[in-house]
Amino acid sequence: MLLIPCPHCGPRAEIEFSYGGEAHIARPEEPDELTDQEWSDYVFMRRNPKGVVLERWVHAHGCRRWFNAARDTVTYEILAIYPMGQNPPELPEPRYL
Amino acid sequence: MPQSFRLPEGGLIDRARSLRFTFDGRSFDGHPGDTLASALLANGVHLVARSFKYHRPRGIFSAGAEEPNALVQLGEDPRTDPNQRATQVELFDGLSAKAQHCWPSLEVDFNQVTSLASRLIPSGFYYKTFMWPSWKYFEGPIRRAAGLGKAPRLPDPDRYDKCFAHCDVLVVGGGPAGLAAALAAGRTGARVILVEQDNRLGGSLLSAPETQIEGAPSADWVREAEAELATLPEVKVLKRTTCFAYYDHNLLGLLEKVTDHYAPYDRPAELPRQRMWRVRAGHVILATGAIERPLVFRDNDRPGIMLASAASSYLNRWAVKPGSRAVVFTNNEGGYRAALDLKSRGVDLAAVIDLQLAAEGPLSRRARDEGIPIKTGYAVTGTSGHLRLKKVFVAPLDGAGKRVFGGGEPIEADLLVSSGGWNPTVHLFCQSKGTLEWDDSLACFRPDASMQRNQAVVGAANGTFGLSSVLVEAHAAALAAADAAGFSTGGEASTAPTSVEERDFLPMREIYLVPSIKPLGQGGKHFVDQQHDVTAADLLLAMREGYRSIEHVKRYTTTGMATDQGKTSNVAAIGIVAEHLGKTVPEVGVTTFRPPYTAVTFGAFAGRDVDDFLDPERTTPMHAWHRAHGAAFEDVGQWKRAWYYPQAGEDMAAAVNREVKAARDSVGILDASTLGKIEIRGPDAGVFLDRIYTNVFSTLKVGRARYGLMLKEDGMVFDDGVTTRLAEDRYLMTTTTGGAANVMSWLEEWLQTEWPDLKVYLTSVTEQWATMTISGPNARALLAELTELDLSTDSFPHMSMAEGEVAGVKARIFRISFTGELSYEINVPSRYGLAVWQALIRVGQKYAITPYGTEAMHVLRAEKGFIIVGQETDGSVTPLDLGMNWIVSKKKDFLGRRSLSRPDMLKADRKQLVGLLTEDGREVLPEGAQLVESNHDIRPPIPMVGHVTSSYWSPNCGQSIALALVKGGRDRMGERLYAALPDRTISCTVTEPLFFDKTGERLHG
Amino acid sequence: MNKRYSIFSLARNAYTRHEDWQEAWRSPAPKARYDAVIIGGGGHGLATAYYLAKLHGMTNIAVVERGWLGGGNTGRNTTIVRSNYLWDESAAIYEHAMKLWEGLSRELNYNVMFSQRGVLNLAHSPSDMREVQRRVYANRLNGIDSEILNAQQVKEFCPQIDLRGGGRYPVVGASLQRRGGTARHDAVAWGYARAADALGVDIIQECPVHGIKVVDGKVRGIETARGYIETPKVGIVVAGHSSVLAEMAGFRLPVQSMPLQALVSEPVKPTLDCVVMSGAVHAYVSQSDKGELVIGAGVDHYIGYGQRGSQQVPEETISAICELFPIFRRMRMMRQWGGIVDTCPDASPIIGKTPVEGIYINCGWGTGGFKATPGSGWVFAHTVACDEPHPLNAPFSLDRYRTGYLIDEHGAAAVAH
Amino acid sequence: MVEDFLRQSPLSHLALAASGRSQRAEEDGVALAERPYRTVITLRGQAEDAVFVEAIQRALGLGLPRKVGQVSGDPRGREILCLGPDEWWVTDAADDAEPLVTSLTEAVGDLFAQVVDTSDNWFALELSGPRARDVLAKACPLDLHPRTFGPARCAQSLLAKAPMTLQQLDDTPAFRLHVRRSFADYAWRWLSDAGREYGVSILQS
Repeated sequence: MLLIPCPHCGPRAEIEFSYGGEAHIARPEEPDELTDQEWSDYVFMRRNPKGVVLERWVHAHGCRRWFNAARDTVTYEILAIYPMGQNPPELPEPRYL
Repeated sequence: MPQSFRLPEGGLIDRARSLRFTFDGRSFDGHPGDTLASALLANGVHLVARSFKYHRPRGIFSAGAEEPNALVQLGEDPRTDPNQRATQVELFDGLSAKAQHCWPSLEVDFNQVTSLASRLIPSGFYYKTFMWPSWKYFEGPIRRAAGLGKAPRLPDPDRYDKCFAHCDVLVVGGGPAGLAAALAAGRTGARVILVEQDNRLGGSLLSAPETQIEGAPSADWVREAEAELATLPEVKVLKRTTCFAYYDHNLLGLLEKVTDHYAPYDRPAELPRQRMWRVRAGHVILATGAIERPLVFRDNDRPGIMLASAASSYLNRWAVKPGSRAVVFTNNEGGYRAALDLKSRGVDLAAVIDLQLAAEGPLSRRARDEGIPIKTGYAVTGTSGHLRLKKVFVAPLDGAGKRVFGGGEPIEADLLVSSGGWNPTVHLFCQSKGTLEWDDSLACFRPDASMQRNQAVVGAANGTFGLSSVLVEAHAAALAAADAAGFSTGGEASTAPTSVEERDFLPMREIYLVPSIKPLGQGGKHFVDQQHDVTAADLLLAMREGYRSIEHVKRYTTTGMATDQGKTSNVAAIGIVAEHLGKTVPEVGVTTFRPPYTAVTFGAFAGRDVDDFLDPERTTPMHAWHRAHGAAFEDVGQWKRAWYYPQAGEDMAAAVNREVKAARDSVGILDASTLGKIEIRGPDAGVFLDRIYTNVFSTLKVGRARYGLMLKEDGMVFDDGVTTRLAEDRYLMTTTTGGAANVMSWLEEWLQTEWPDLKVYLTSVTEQWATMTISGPNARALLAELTELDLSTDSFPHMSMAEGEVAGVKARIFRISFTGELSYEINVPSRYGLAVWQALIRVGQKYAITPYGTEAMHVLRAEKGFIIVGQETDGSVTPLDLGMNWIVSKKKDFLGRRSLSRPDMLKADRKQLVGLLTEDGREVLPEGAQLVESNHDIRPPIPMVGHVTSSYWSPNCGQSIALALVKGGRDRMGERLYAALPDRTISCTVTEPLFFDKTGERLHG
Repeated sequence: MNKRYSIFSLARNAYTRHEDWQEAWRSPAPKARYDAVIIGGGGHGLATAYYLAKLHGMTNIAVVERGWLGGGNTGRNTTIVRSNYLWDESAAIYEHAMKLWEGLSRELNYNVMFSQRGVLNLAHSPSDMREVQRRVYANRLNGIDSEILNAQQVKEFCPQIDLRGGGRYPVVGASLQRRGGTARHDAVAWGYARAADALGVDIIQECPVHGIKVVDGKVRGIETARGYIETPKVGIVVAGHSSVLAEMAGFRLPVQSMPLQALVSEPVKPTLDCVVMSGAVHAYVSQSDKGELVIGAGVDHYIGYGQRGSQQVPEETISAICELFPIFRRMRMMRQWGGIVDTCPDASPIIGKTPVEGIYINCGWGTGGFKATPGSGWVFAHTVACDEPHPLNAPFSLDRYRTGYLIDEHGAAAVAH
Repeated sequence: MVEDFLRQSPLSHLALAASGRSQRAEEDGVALAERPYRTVITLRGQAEDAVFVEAIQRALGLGLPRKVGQVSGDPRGREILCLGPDEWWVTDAADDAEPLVTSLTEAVGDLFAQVVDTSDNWFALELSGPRARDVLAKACPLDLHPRTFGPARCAQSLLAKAPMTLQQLDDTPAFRLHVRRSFADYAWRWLSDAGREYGVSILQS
């Protein structure tokens, strides 16, 4: 069970959180302008990296706020958390890979 | 029977008290402090088990968690436990154990014939045969031959507990390293948890009474350390507790045996049997010690053969002589410690057989000085004795360690102990993804790089074997951990406990496979994994057949896959594989270490989360009334909803028919409290709802309500409900019962992540309100008796809301309908729910008010063709499929809209919602029935054109009705379809999905 | 040349003390060029290679495997085989696999211990039962054996079960597929490897792929730890790492790699003779021939390539098992582990062509890939050999996410994806 | 005004009778009590908006805590719990929430804020005694050690499988646990069972 640093509540057990998938996927402003392929890319296609992933979490059983995290998908180390709507900060090298 | 192998003095046992126990029906005595294994040995019992495959007689091999052989069935149903290691079972009065996996008895086991046929059943034999005519003819007997103990047949009456814990420093292992670490960290004031699997602290010191720490016997130091730890308020010591798993982010799993060691009549009823701890540790210090490695020689498995360190433990800790005449077989100095222990405790020591060409360490010198016969450059080449070791054969070894000379000289002995060096107990470290390095000088794998933050491995677990170095290392690691956690010694110098003892088992001569006079596999067996009967010959066979990766070797031969998970066998297997492939041991590598370290009771994993705590049962404010009135309940998510209210003599169908009729004929009342409710406020609330729902809400007038449908971005229906505008900037949304939490998350997600610019706040008020729906032609008359509100259609029209008092309680009343009847949904604060409900029932008597459950609600809405999300939809249904184009706005964007114009969404043959009427109106289609176009008997696959989503007997229509999703259904009106059931076909006609009051006039009463 | 396995060969070799057994497969060095390369030496990849050689005459082909054969999800799963899927498309491909399973041991001359002991899918509520009925009726029309059991029949079929479900999850009925069961997972990989090798397929272990060379939208070869291999066709069958390989080739997938967990108990004498699955409580259990209870647990709901177990997922699953089988509460967990499963938005696999010419992908099986192994290899071999999907896998194209032709099988597995 | 006898606690079906604090609970056990009918108002608003903060503080006579987990006020009277960066609970010993709802609603006026009466959405019970932390540790993953938690602190988390808002009232220690009303029966029985090994006494509400 991960220990996830909620930006508002501090480090909390993973069971208090829900996962929100890949971060920084903006909803298209004008869906009608998109081809079917472009729309399906938005809805379905994901990076799914082996390594550092930028992803979203919500502290569902806590303050219910969403935030972004940079996490190593192999070691599960959480390298950074940062607010929604912001770009990821400079990340430390994953220490344990 | 006297404990004839109990030494007259010594040992950490309470001789003043005797405990009576039985093994395989025979009665014995032992003492508090004994394990089942030590007590059996004290009574001269060595034969305790049969092996997995060949049913070879097996004895007690070790004195701890690494035991591969001495597994017993403990206790009687329902409290019976298979595969218990006798070496870890604490003796209690009345303990009863049985040998397992043998028939008719342990001494005479007919299954041992498999041993005679062993050449026919080498590793992997089952992959090569039993294919013809079919595996099914062979599987049964093979299954019955496998397994070890027996599972209980009766439900477990015991209770288990689970808890979380947090600490600055978790120390795993209560041996010298762990004690030194816990003391050092504990003295700083840090929160420390010390975990020890044994019932005593001390670890290896318990078996080495002459060891000195701080200039005194180590036993004194252990006692004082324990006493001091007890005085430190932030230190918790958990004995009888195994740290079985090291999970992510320094979460460790512990299993505490709370009452397993009590005599049954002494077990406190309020205590759980076992407790699982989930410890989140700031820092982890692994002081898990080391496990001795046996030597692999021919016929190394007989009862009477054990690890050298185990022999020392039985002698010193339990004052038990594990034999009368012993041979020590070693490749290092450590074996001599056992030799000296055996001799000093009065065991006739026949010889030390040492693989080393010369033995020149302090212990071997002492042994030589004491006159113990020593044969260096010798090997044990075989053993004899059926149910107990009788003879050991020894012979000189060539320089390369590959061959022995001569036929083997027999030595009479009933005890043979072997030492092949030590393996640091790196299981937890490896579970945490730490990597290992092979240390050539120690001939063992030791921790290399850690993959977890704030982790240290100390003492023997780290390959540090000398007691003095262990104490220094553990002390330093603990101080560093405490310091990093913000606790320091406050300037006061903290010093490590001192000892003069240094490591005693080096150098060694590593020969993983001790040769014998005959070629491998011919006469006798070199067991590597004793429990699974995997021999060195099996390993070589696997490699010969191309299974060369150590993982393939493991899986093909099953070495290391028994209940001991290879604690004493894995490194030997790797060594033999390496030797055979001409690789180094690290090149071969290790197999993955997985949790748990030792097996963990399922019940402890489940803890309190069983029976009605498995999942919470959520109940409404009127629940007690429903129960008192005989309701049957339906689970909707975690909610208990009243399903129907059978009266005396009624079955479900009769009750539902009565309820359905009542709601159309006069008035019915439904508890709808479980519907999700969300208060929405903000200047952008309308805009927000426009984006969420397929239809428009920003234009809704204050006080009015509208039905809405929401989609996921893939265009599929996700939830529905009625939303009311309470004020210019306030809405109240209702959701389905099952979807409430998901919808709330969904809305918050969009607000916070995608549209933070929208000024909207959400608050869930699902349980603030008790909701009761009264429905039927007399609903208005009934309500009028309990409220002052003007209920006329002009001032309170359909799809509107009013606030006022009902039965003296402030209420929100919604005139909305899910039945097609004139309906009011009355919401009052939950604390008054029952009171208002009862008032409605009381006053409603004159209208024969009838409470109806969810089943009647389903019938009523189906008569009107209203959908239920999750029943008419299954995640693959769009609003267009449901024929709800009228609710899909063309003027604005909303979530999921773009998906509706993808090519497959527009196809004419998509499944569409229709009604079905059976040809014989009395026949009710089964829900889930698949529809076909022809009733001719043809062979499968038969193309299906749709399925029935809802189907009921409709007392109001006087016939059965059904809703279905049918390919191109809207173009099939009037067409004949067939529900194809296993035993018959039912023919039916496609209709509009609307069966009752088609003009909708009843809605307006 | 492999000698056939049989009771006679076993006896003959016993006589010669098993000194004369031949290698199950060779360990060749990679050639400079192959007609096709399958990346991934798990069950699906090896099956693909076998059927390419056997049915399509492509014998100048290789399977390249990063580690050891069967070391991915093939070696970590709970081995349930069944074909009672809801949708026609799924039912067809799984049923095709089932038919292959039924003759597989003899086809491969390797006993994969396919044991048709019956799979129960439990229903705990009227709505569960409605879904069971829908699926069973569809199965039967598709020619798949499938039955509806009421609670009493469940108890008769599986006497160990507690119909009360601890009170919270009563068993109200079930679907039963008698032809369903389990198979020995390692043997599947080894059996296919041995049979493919006998047909001339090069199986190259410890050969990670570092790159895929694509020129003008067409594949040319792969870069491996053991050198460049030229090939006009690449089949990617690397469950868990599909996105990683796709990225090498320059396209994306709608796949998320999630940790799926499983565990086994200590072995005991036979105590459970069928496979029991419950979607509502997220658990499935069977007893292996060795005597262990093999229990499938849930997924951790985030991307994870860690291949390890967590604490809370087994807790949930074991609680559920204890609920359905209170007699197992004293059993003990001996080992837990994690695999990496590709999950797709519609819980159905992707088997077909990719945006890169000559690259084919077989992925996204979620928690249910093992049971499909023979069928998956069979249709994928057809796809690679013919450069077009077989009708059985045509619906499972990557393109369906564009068109909306999703095959939503979320209800099909005991585990929510 | 509605008659008090018309209202019901979600635990009324258990017919809880006070057992009094037993000797055992005093020494090493725990005590449980239900606390129905407290006022709980959910307040949403912008902490960075000085007008909003000022309006709330004036209406309540209490400082608005700004850090999630902080509590201001008197746990036995009126207090404010900071549950999120833009979310608070105003709780009060009064069992009629209406006056407070009205004054808060007036205070926020047209500001971008929300005031919702959630008194009946939640149900409070109190757990106290020397082993209260041990009982909570069985259900809740929070670290409640005095070094990391204490009076005037609150946190949202889980009580076994029920969402919970927890606050510490004093150093007894005593805790108030808020669960959704429908989880009341589950929470009560769960805690009673978990406390069994230490002894549980029931206090009058």
